[in-house]
Amino acid sequence: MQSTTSQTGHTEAHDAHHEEPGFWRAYVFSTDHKVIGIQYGVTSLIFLLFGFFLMMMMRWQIAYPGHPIPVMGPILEKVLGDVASGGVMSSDLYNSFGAMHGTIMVFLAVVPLAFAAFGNYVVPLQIGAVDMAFPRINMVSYQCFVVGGVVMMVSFFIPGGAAQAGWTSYSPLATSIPTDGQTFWILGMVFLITSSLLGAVNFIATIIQLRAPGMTWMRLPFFVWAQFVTAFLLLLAFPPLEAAAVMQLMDKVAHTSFFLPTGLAIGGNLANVSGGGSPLLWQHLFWFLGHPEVYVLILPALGIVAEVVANNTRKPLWGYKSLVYASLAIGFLSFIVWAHHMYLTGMGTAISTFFQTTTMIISIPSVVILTCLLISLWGGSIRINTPMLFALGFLPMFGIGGLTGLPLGLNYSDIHLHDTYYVIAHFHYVVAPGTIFGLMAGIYYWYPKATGRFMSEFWGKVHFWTSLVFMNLIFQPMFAQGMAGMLRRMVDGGVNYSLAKVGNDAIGGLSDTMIGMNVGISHAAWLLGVSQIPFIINFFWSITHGKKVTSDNPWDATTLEWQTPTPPPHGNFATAMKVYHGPYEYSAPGQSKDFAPQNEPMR
Amino acid sequence: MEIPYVVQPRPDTGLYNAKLGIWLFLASEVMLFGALFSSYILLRIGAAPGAWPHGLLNIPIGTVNTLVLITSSITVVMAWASLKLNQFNRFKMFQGITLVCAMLFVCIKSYEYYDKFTHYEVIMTDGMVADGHLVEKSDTHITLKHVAVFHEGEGTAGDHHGEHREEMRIEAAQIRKMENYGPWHNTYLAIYFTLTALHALHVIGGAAVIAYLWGPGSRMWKTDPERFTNRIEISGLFWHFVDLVWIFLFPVLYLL
Amino acid sequence: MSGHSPHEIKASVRRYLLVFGALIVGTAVTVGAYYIDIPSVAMTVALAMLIASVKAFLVAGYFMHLMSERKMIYGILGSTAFFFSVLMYLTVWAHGQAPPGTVYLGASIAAAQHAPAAHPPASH
Amino acid sequence: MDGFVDFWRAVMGMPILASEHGHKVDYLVVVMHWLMAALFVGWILFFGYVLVRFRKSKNPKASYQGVKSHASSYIEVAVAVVEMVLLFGLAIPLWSQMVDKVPAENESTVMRVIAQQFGWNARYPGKDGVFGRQDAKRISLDNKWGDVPDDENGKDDIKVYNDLKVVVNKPVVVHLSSMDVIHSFKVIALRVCQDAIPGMNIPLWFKPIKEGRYQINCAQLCGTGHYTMSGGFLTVLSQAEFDAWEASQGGGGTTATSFE
Ligand code: HEA
Ligand code: HEA
Ligand code: CUA
Ligand SMILES: [Cu+2]
Repeated sequence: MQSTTSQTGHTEAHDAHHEEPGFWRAYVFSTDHKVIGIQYGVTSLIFLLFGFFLMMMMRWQIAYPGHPIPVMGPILEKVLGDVASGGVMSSDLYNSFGAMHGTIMVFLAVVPLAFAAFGNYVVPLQIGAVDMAFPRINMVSYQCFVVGGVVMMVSFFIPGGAAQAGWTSYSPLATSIPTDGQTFWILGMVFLITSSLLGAVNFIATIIQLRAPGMTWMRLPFFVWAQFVTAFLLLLAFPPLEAAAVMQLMDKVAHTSFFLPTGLAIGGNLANVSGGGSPLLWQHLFWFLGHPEVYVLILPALGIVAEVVANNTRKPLWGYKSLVYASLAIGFLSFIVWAHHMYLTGMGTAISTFFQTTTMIISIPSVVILTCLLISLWGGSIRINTPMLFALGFLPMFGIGGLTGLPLGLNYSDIHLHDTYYVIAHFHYVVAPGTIFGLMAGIYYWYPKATGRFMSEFWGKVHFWTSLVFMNLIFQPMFAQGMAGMLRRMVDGGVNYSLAKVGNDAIGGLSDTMIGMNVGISHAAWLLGVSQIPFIINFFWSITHGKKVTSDNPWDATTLEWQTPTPPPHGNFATAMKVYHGPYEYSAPGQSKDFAPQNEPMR
Repeated sequence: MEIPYVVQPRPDTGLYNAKLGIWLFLASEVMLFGALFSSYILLRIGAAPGAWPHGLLNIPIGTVNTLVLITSSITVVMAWASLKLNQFNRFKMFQGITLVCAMLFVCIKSYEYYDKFTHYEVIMTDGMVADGHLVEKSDTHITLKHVAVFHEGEGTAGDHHGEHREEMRIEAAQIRKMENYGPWHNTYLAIYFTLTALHALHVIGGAAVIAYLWGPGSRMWKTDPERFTNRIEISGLFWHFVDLVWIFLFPVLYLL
Repeated sequence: MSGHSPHEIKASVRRYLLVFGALIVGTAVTVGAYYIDIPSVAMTVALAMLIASVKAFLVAGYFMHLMSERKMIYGILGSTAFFFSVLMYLTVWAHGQAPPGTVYLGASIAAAQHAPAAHPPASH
Repeated sequence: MDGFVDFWRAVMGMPILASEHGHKVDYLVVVMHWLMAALFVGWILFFGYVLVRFRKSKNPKASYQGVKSHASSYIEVAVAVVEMVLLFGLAIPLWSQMVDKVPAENESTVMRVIAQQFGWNARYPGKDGVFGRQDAKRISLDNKWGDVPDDENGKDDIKVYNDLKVVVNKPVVVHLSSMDVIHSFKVIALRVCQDAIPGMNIPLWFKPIKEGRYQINCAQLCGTGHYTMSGGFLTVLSQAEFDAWEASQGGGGTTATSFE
């Protein structure tokens, strides 16, 4: 697997000359970056929906603990057996849905969609390349992703069910739960990590080697920069998690004690392990990936938003260079803040000072990025279309998510907020109305390039406004719940607190208002689900019925992906590209049009 | 339509694609082994005083294996140089030696594994420990050879304490606990097996690629010699990296 | 790795053989040092790591041609080396920097039974 | 400052507070949110204004230059400065005070807490003020603490399950550990949260200032019964009540000598 990767990649260019590839070569085992991009896109959208589905069922349990889930309950019972007996979600099932919601959303939905799908489709086009540097490795990367996904899916149906230890899989819990779900999780992760690593190598090599003549570093569209930094994060942060996964696998199957300390007593009796391991070692290795990972989730979305904003304000991005340098700074810093997830594992002053300081510092480049994007709007001639709506929606949502990271970043305030719904709200604001909106913007924006047709504007706007409203109705109340002390990962939605208050007159139970919010949030979540129906229909319907584009460049954009035939053929460009100027020459003085494509010299 | 810089380096970066690709890949490999290496250090620092075993491995065997791997490294680079000098037959010879070395390395490693899996620590009901290699096992008794016998809690295997016996028979009834020196035995063995197994997988993977390029893959020499030479360079870079990992593993696991 | 004229290659082949010799010697010294039993553990570790680093440098520098490689590669490997040291250093540092009074039970299982410092009892 | 914090605690819906250091936790949370609110409100006003003023129908021709002023850089610097002030002025010194200045144990209520799936074991040193010897290797179903048999110091130790008692206005020092998986000892009203990690024994301390019965929560996913670990309670008693309780536990004496 390893070293073959780098050598086998370049054969296609010869073989695939001219003759039309058959169905399998064209759609399933394709090495064309655009096909692979679309494969990634569709697969990850399905996973996104599935991850959301799990959460919609969990939200029922949170809102109405112990009540059978309508519609889905009997199905779950039939398919999964005892864990859903009577159609009620058991604690184990809740835990495994929770772990799998996190895992699927992060590793099977957003990373493949944001990084692999958009990256594959758009990056080679934007830099004027004919394909990725290693097309066959690209295909293998997608196949590893599918295998990883299948392994994860299969784990739902094995006895005992899927992994139950949270997406963070902390040892010793992960090793001590007596099911094979965790083993599947680890194996699945190894495939997903391999897939991402292959992708990362490919992206970096492509961006460095295959830029068209004249496409200098400071002429790269910001989206390419974002993907470039993201690829480096994946390249260097994922292997430690892979190492950790190998060790956890050893703990699980070879009964080693990498993460199991001496004197461990599971179920009251001394565990039969040699001991001598360190539970915190897992956390360090996990978060060494985990933190860069969150920037992997956000950077591509920022890149998309930047493209859409520049295009729809009809003016250059404000502070292009600051954006680039800020992304590089984020990339660099994201490797040295990870232990802010571990403040309460027992940290002395020196080490926590270090991690708090780096955490505060990393917020500065994010502020710079958001400020640049905001100021870019000033002086624009702002066109409101669906992609732009999602991009504009992204900005304040990311702002809320990012700002609420700050009180978590200071350990003293984290004492109160740690592991409450405040954290849940914080990161969902960045990943759901944040990243997902960014990705939606990208889908609506590049759809005409990929299919030659627009998605419906009307339904797009419906999709946006309903999503915006429900997202906020879901996640805003969670801040309040978190402030009030409601903890995450509670199968009873926190009812225990109020029981404590009622039954035992203890102080510290949650008020009925706080518990009551669960119901409202859940309804909002289901309505959010309903709001996706127009999108899904729009998405498929428009492939054949959408409004046809009248030109190859329907948005009057400057970047190279719009200077190709629509949809771009194998090999991408009709003529070799040459680049004359920066990416965002909109409304430049003295031009005949209000946009100057990068491959046309400016007057 | 042709992907550029597959063979010739791109002028401004001075690299052909695969060369950049393999270095990026190796960077991620550095992080992979680096994480395991960091884990080793952390676990070792965290180990109870005196609990970290020493001298469990056979140093002469390890040294020989180190030499084998170093030899394969020089033959890999000589093979590449031969291609550069247009001497295909010498390439075949050198790369052939590389493959032999790779096989030798894996065989020696397997022997070492086998040795650990037959090495038992037997704790007896009277609180004595017998530590040696299993010769025979039946329902009624076991037989060990090269046995060290010491009191439980006094010393560990490999530190050459205790009384030595050539062979020892232990009745089943006397045995309280019996465990071989597999990864489950202690943290040191856990990290030893994990690191060396991962390394061995890299050796096997690298050897498979080299074997392919030595056998069927070498046909490309006739059609596209430059590209073929690049492939040899790339596979060589990977092979050297595997060697490099071993350069650290050997002292860390065998000697310290 | 620009000019690979036959002449240059022959020169590098000589260099490869020298490096090969040096690697063998390095291995011999490492093993030898183990057998002569240096009294200080720190010295043993330092020596072993020093020799390993020299050997690594030779392999990477000459066999892998890093000595004459492009800046781009240096950049990639430099940052990798940096992030690797960050990972190693910070985790080990964090391990030693737990709040004062923290006890790692594994490391003190033997000691804890006797040492009051492990669980300071209330004094009278 | 207390009044200020109390006011905002109410506004932000933060729970009842019953510990001394909790004021500072809440203070930091409140101040952080002030900063965040200021940034966000400023940001969103600008955002709204720009969207209205520069919409296409109003401003058909975009300006190539855009903003020329560098005000934003000053705002960014200001944000950085405020963050650093909060960091170095509040968070770091407060944290260091918490972890480095553990009060003397003879002036505190001392206990060991060992979390398990799914409850809280606590142990007090009893009359002699000395904990009995424990040996992790001896842990078993009927010897949760791994007590070494016949240890004199251990005879008077008080062991409780899910029902912890401490004294009001007197520091409490907890040596926290776990038997099985990672748990997290969280008492919301006391603003206490610390992970209980098997293989580690971590000290934490707080000073309760209000009597009452508080719920202990487990803040770290620890398996099927994670949520049921809210079944643990920490009761803050007056010294007299505590002494009486201690005496009633068999091991303890009638006076508070064990801790003084
Ligand atoms: C895309 C994902 C993403 C992003 C971008 C971030 C960004 C940040 N995160 Fe978040 N975080 C997560 C995803 C993310 N996080 C996840 C998934 C978890 C939980 C994991 C788990 O436990 O399961 C988490 C948890 C988490 C914790 C641990 C909490 C705990 O468990 O107790 C912390 C603590 O420091 C933290 C901090 C931060 C900080 C400081 C940022 C900063 O980078 C934010 C910087 C951004 C801003 C500061 C806002 C931008 C600026 C403005 C609004 C402009 C203001 C205007 C002007 C100046 C003009 N995050
Ligand atoms: C990228 C990451 C990501 C995303 C996007 C989401 C999205 C959502 N999450 Fe999740 N969440 C996590 C990552 C994510 N989450 C993680 C890591 C955890 C912690 C897990 C743990 O504790 O270990 C968590 C935990 C978590 C919890 C806490 C559970 C608990 O602690 O007990 C809750 C509770 O409400 C929740 C809710 C939601 C909701 C309502 C959404 C919604 O925003 C979902 C929105 C989704 C959509 C809108 C779907 C759109 C899909 C389509 C439109 C499909 C189209 C398809 C085709 C065209 C084919 N999440
Ligand atoms: Cu214990 Cu959660
Ligand atoms: Cu983080």
